[in-house]
Amino acid sequence: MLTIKDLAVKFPSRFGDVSAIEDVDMTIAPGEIHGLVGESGAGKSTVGAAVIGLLSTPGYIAGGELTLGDTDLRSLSEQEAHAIRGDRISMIFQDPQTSLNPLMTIEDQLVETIQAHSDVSQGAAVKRAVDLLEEIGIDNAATRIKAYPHQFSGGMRQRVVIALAICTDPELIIADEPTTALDVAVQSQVLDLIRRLAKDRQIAFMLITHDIGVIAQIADRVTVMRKGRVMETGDTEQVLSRPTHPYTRALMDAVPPLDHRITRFRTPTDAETAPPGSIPDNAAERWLLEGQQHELLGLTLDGIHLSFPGTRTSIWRKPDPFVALQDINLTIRPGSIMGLVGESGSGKSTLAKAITGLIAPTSGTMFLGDNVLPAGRARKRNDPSRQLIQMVFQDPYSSLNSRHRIGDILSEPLWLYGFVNDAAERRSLAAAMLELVGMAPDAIDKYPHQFSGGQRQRVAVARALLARPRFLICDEPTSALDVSIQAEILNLLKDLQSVFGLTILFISHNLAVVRQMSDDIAVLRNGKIEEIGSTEGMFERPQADYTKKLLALTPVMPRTWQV
Amino acid sequence: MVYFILKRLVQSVFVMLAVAFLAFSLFRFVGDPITQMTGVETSVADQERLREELGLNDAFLLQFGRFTADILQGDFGYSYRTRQPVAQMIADRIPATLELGLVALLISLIVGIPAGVYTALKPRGFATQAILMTTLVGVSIPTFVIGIMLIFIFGVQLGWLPTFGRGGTVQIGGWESSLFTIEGWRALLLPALTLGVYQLTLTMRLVRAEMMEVMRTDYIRFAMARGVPMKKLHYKHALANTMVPVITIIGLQFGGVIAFSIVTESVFQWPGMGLLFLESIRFVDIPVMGVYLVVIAFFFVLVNLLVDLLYVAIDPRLRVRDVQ
Amino acid sequence: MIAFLKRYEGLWLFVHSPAAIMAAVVAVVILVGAVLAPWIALVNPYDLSSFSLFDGLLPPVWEDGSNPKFLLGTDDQGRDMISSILYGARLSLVIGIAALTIAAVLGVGLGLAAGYYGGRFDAIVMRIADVQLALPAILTALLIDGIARGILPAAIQQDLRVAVLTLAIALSLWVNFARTARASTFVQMNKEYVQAAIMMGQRPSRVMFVHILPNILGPLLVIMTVDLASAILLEATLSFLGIGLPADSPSLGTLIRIGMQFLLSGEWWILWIPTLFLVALVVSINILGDFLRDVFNPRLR
Amino acid sequence: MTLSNLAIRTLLGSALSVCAVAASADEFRWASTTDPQTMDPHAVNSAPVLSFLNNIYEGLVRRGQDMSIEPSLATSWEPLADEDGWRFNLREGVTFQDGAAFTAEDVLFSYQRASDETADVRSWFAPVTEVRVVGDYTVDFITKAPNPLFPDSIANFMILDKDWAESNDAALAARDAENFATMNVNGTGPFTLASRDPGVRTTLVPNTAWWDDVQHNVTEAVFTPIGNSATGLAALLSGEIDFIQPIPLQDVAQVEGRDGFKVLEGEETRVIMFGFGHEHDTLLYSSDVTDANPFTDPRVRLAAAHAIDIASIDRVLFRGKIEAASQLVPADISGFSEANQGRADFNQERARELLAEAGYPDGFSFGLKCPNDRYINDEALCRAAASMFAAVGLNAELSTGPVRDYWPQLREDDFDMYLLGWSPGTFDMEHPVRFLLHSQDNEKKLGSWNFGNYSNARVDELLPQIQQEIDPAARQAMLDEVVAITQEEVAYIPLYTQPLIWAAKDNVDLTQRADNFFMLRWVTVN
Repeated sequence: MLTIKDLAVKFPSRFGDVSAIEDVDMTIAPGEIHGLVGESGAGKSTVGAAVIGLLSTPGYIAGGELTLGDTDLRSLSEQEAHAIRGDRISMIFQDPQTSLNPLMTIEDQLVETIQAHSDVSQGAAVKRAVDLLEEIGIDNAATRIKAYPHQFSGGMRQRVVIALAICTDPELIIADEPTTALDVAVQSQVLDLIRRLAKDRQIAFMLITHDIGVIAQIADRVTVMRKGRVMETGDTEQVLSRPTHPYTRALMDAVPPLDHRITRFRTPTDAETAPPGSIPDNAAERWLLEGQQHELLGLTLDGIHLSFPGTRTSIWRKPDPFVALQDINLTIRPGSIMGLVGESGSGKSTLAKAITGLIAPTSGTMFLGDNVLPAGRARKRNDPSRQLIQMVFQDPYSSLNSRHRIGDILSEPLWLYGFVNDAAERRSLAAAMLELVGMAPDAIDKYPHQFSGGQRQRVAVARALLARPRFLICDEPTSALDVSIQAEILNLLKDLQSVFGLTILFISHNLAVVRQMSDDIAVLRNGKIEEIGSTEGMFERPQADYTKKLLALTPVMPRTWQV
Repeated sequence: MVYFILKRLVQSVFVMLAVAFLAFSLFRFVGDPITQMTGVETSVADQERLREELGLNDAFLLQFGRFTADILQGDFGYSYRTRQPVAQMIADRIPATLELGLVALLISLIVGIPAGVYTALKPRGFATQAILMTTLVGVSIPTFVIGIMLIFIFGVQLGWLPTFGRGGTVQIGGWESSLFTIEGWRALLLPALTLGVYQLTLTMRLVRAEMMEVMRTDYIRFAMARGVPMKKLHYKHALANTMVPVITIIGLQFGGVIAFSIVTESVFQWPGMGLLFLESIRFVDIPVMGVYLVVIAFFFVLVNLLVDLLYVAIDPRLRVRDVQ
Repeated sequence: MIAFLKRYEGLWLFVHSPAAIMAAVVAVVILVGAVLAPWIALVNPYDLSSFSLFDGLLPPVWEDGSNPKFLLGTDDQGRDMISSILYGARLSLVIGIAALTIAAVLGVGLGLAAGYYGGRFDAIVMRIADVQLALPAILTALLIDGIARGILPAAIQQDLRVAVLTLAIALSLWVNFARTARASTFVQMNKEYVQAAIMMGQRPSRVMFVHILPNILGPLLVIMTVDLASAILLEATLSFLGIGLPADSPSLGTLIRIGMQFLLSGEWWILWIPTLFLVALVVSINILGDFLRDVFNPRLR
Repeated sequence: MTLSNLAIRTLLGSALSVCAVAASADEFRWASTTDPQTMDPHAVNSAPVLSFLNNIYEGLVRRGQDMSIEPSLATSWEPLADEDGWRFNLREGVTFQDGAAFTAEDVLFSYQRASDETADVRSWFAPVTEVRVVGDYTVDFITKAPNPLFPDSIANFMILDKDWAESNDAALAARDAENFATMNVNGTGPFTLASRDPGVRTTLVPNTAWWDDVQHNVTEAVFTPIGNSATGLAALLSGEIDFIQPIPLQDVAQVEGRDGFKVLEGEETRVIMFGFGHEHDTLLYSSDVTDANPFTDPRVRLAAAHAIDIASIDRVLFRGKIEAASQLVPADISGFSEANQGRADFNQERARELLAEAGYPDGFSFGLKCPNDRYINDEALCRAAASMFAAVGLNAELSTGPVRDYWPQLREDDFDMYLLGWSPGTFDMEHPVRFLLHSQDNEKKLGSWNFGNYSNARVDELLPQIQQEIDPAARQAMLDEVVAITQEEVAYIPLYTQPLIWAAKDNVDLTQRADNFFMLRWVTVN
């Protein structure tokens, strides 16, 4: 039905045309869910955009064929292409928060879309819209349809987005990362909906995602892309369980499994990084080991309660406070890795901020080792914990000051904590540290934007290490990274932990990653700890219902497919 | 929402008080009104007596207290120059300035918004470049030069439009309006254009920038992917979403429009508050100057309160509480 | 080469933008002329003995009755137009740049601190900004001017005209900087590098000026150029209203005010040549501002 | 919201009145720079007010087209025989605009009102001790001493109706707050007020009951103040106004060059001059001479006079429209000293010599103060003069400012040299002698505008004699002596008489009087 042949898309730039995708072949049959998988920069979204004719300027299709049924999509005029959009091809975007016009009611948006493509009366269009909403699982659709997007929760909103995409009965829907912004429970519902629609309405889906688990769960066929080219195409089971292309194989290796623990990931790129200890006589390693005059330090949270004042909306009533954390009791054993999992909004990052002193708990006490950890502003700038506790952040693009050179970023903890007073010495130590985290020492004079996300995250780790920390908080350190890079960083963290004996709080929404990394695990939900225990124990015998549900809903590859 | 508005009101009162204090400082420092109030032949002793009568010899804080107390009682005092009640003098001039400012704003919106949309949708077109360049030159010429040029082209050389004043006005319940006669509109056109040029450019550029930003958002791309008709897409979806930042800036600028009308009014002899203010400066008519400042601040505060209300009207996120 | 240009994207864009190049050339020529005025100008318009009323009202060389000594003619005082313009541009730029510097230092400092500390301090700064906004530029300038006249002894008022005018313009411009700096700081405060710095226990001043400031310079730089243009225009407008600089130390704005008297009298050059210069200067600065905006906000391209 | 509301109201036509829009055939529209700030003839002593109100109110005497005093509400007047003072015989049958009859009571009332503390014009009556009503149509003004010029000095003393003023609570001039007379009039003059919108437009219509022969043909006259001179000229050239006073000198050629317009040129009675800080011991603004005031030496003052190239000033700044002045009044003012018409010539050599003689061969620097919004081209004049002074070594530090700052500076003695323009209110030489040449004397209110406090015992001695001398020849001799002394001592450097330039449409005939007063009663529109 949809046939793509030899598709090439180019982006003119001032340095000549840059090829975004080349030689892409793909077919999608009615009712088929076709997964399009690959890491960032693979060009998978470009394929989707080219099909629907919404390439971002100044990109253009440089060659190949695009046919939908009998229609040659490339030969359409601007108007014809626009008429086809919505009518025969539609699209679902990643983030339901931003996909809907905030100023228009759901009804207006649905009716306008329906009327754009079929000549029906207002009443008929409204009726069709209500029916559709009911069909995709929105209760009380007749009244809810009058609401504005912000009145819906994330999952409901994505349903509305899907309703908008299918309200004109398109033949093909391009779903670009439709569940990436959603929590697992919602993700599972949306995936079910997509599967149902494909089956019942015979809509063809192009499901673009980076998540192998999602592909494994619902795609009929899959196409693997890398750097603008197709690596491999085939039935999902065949591609995932018996990959023929080495890249696909490496990609599968890098996916952390949920159901068992592996010691190290095999990374698709040939290990450009040697594990610490393998670099003979590294100055940074020696310096770090020298600094280990302290015992291993654990962290204890005792009855932590944290609430934010609500937004005041009335003169008479005090606003209800927003409770972010409730009665958190947690002990992180010295030298262990504690995994902290939870969905978005569960309070994971708030807890990390409380430990680092960025915000103060409303009540409760924190201990670092045996010492009380002052909360919030009570923590002086020169408090020893400032140095002992370090953090690796989620987004390596924002955690490094883009206006400072790598050398300056790395030297900062060295002079701030008074470790090294000589600038030249600081510089050589920073260079050695770069080497230790697997980067070339000449990176020291470059700026962060000259590096990839994975490399930046290495720099971030290096900066944390240069403070000689005893306690490291890793807040979703790999969620912004591709799986292969994720594997590298996870490997690095594991290695460093084992060499330097750090205590780590590892925060993630990804259960599989946590399983690979942590010794113990705590499950957080709505600011409360649902369950706490050893990692293996929890994954094998979850106690809390919530944990069980989470484990059940996380899309995974069937065990039998695993290589 | 009520709380939100009340909070803004309290802030507004603070702003007004601060402006009143500044206005009053002006009272003290701007010059000696007595020499302007009296003729050449008035003796020094007579001048001194008058100064004493007007309380100009009293302590600074005493004078400020008197000024604030009087204003709070609605007594804005009397002009040193004409001896008329200041409140009435200013009130008489408010319609002229407001109509000028509003029409200038209207021109800037009527021209600026479509121009902004056009230049945003066709960022590379020749017309876009021409519009951007023309408006850039437009805002680079001092207002008074533009005003005088317009007068000489359309008033003197072509003789199409009047060169000064308000033309025909109509009294409507104490509001003297020039919006209901053709003469009035003819007289209004040039000054409003002069005053509106800067606003027009600002509005256009703002709409253009916001529009280009909005055109990249997911919801516009999604609407595009659903095949929503282009006109609807541009005007109903995109333009509506650019309006929140646009009205904020326009609200903030309105005070500036009213104040900049000083220049325009002086060039076109437009009998508004600005002209009165300039005359007052010339004659050191301190009460008029002070009250003018307070009135300007009042307009600023009022317009910004209106802007807040407009937000609520435009954006359902502020109006409709989450039902879940 | 390509790598080099990629690194210096701004430079590449510049080389490929004829408007920006033209604007830069005009701005630089005027700037150099202004800086070198004392050495290249025929007469010093501040030195009353260097020109004579006898040479007054001479037209530019291409008109009848001109004197080749005065290329663009003379004004009603017998001052060479070119010299007046060079000195005038010098003064306009000095006032504009000085006002801008004061406004930027004040505004960015307050805006950064308001964004950094938030809470009550932020509220106070914003209320002050509201008051400032409620008194638009012209009124602020009139107010400062009036106050300065009142409190400064008459003897030094003349010498301080430039300073008073600069201060007045600066005060009407700082809010722009403060609001932008504050909004940008708020955005940066949520960035993890700032949180890292705070967490590590760095001094607030270092976080603000070493970490945050370099990251918000882009929009501030754009405001700076645009406001330099406004400052020059504001100075001209204030001169028109009679509260600018005295005629014996003319800025471009004062020259235009003087020239307005000759709008109809036939001596067109006294008005239009300085006006042309002012417009050229302001347009150039504005084009450069537009260009910078494009560089810092590539999405608008 | 508001607009649609307004529109509805308009449609309903409630409370709707349309102001005059288009000009009718005989409507005469004129503009000047300043609006008269009040309609009260005694509240403010300023030229715009007095000029405007002379169309509405009348005095006992009035000035003719040539400035001469002629009968108005008084038909004749003569000095009193047995005491110092004047008797005025009033015109009978004159009515105020509201129909009330004009009698001697109104004169007495107006005197009391104008000489009250609340009145700004009370200085006119400083010599008067009493006013007596002798009969219904006879009034005596008693003066402290013989006062030959008294009738000339009260041409602007306007008479209002006693009953009207008292019944409207306007018995005193409005000083702090407005009163009925601020916005309303009731005079005997040729025109009466039809409407007034202060600062915007003021409309006059003829007083049909006026006692004198009507020479004008104006049916309605609309006055608009236009502050910006370019706008004013544009309004004239675009035909929106019929007449404007004044127009800038440099635009004369433009107006003359256009069909249908004419320029009226004349000379005002105002003489522009430089004054010195005579009584200062040291210069205030000098960078080189700090221990003395060279201007106390008449040779230095004369050097300054010789430095002025009045011909160039005339040619470039005033386009040949000024008359050089030799003394503090122009030639057509009574008391002008014909014997002393010479003025220091432009002679830089002589100036340098004089400076060298005085001990300043290299000159010195000093401060020159000038207003920039008071006289025609005042600032440009000062810059030109400073340049001329500099050429002989007198380095003037020029400082200019608006007049609102200027007078206070002069009153505070804050100058080395300053610019002043003086128009004799009484159109007699005695006026500047009293205000500018007599030593400062606060008690007697003499020398009150003699900022530099020029002081000469002989001049001080002559002033009261001049004031009381009835014999014209003897009086002139004394005035000649004063002029000779002050020229000899260079008390001031008189520069020129300020030109008076009005512009009008060709079809308008009007009279330009030397006091810059514009009288509607002499206007005919053809």
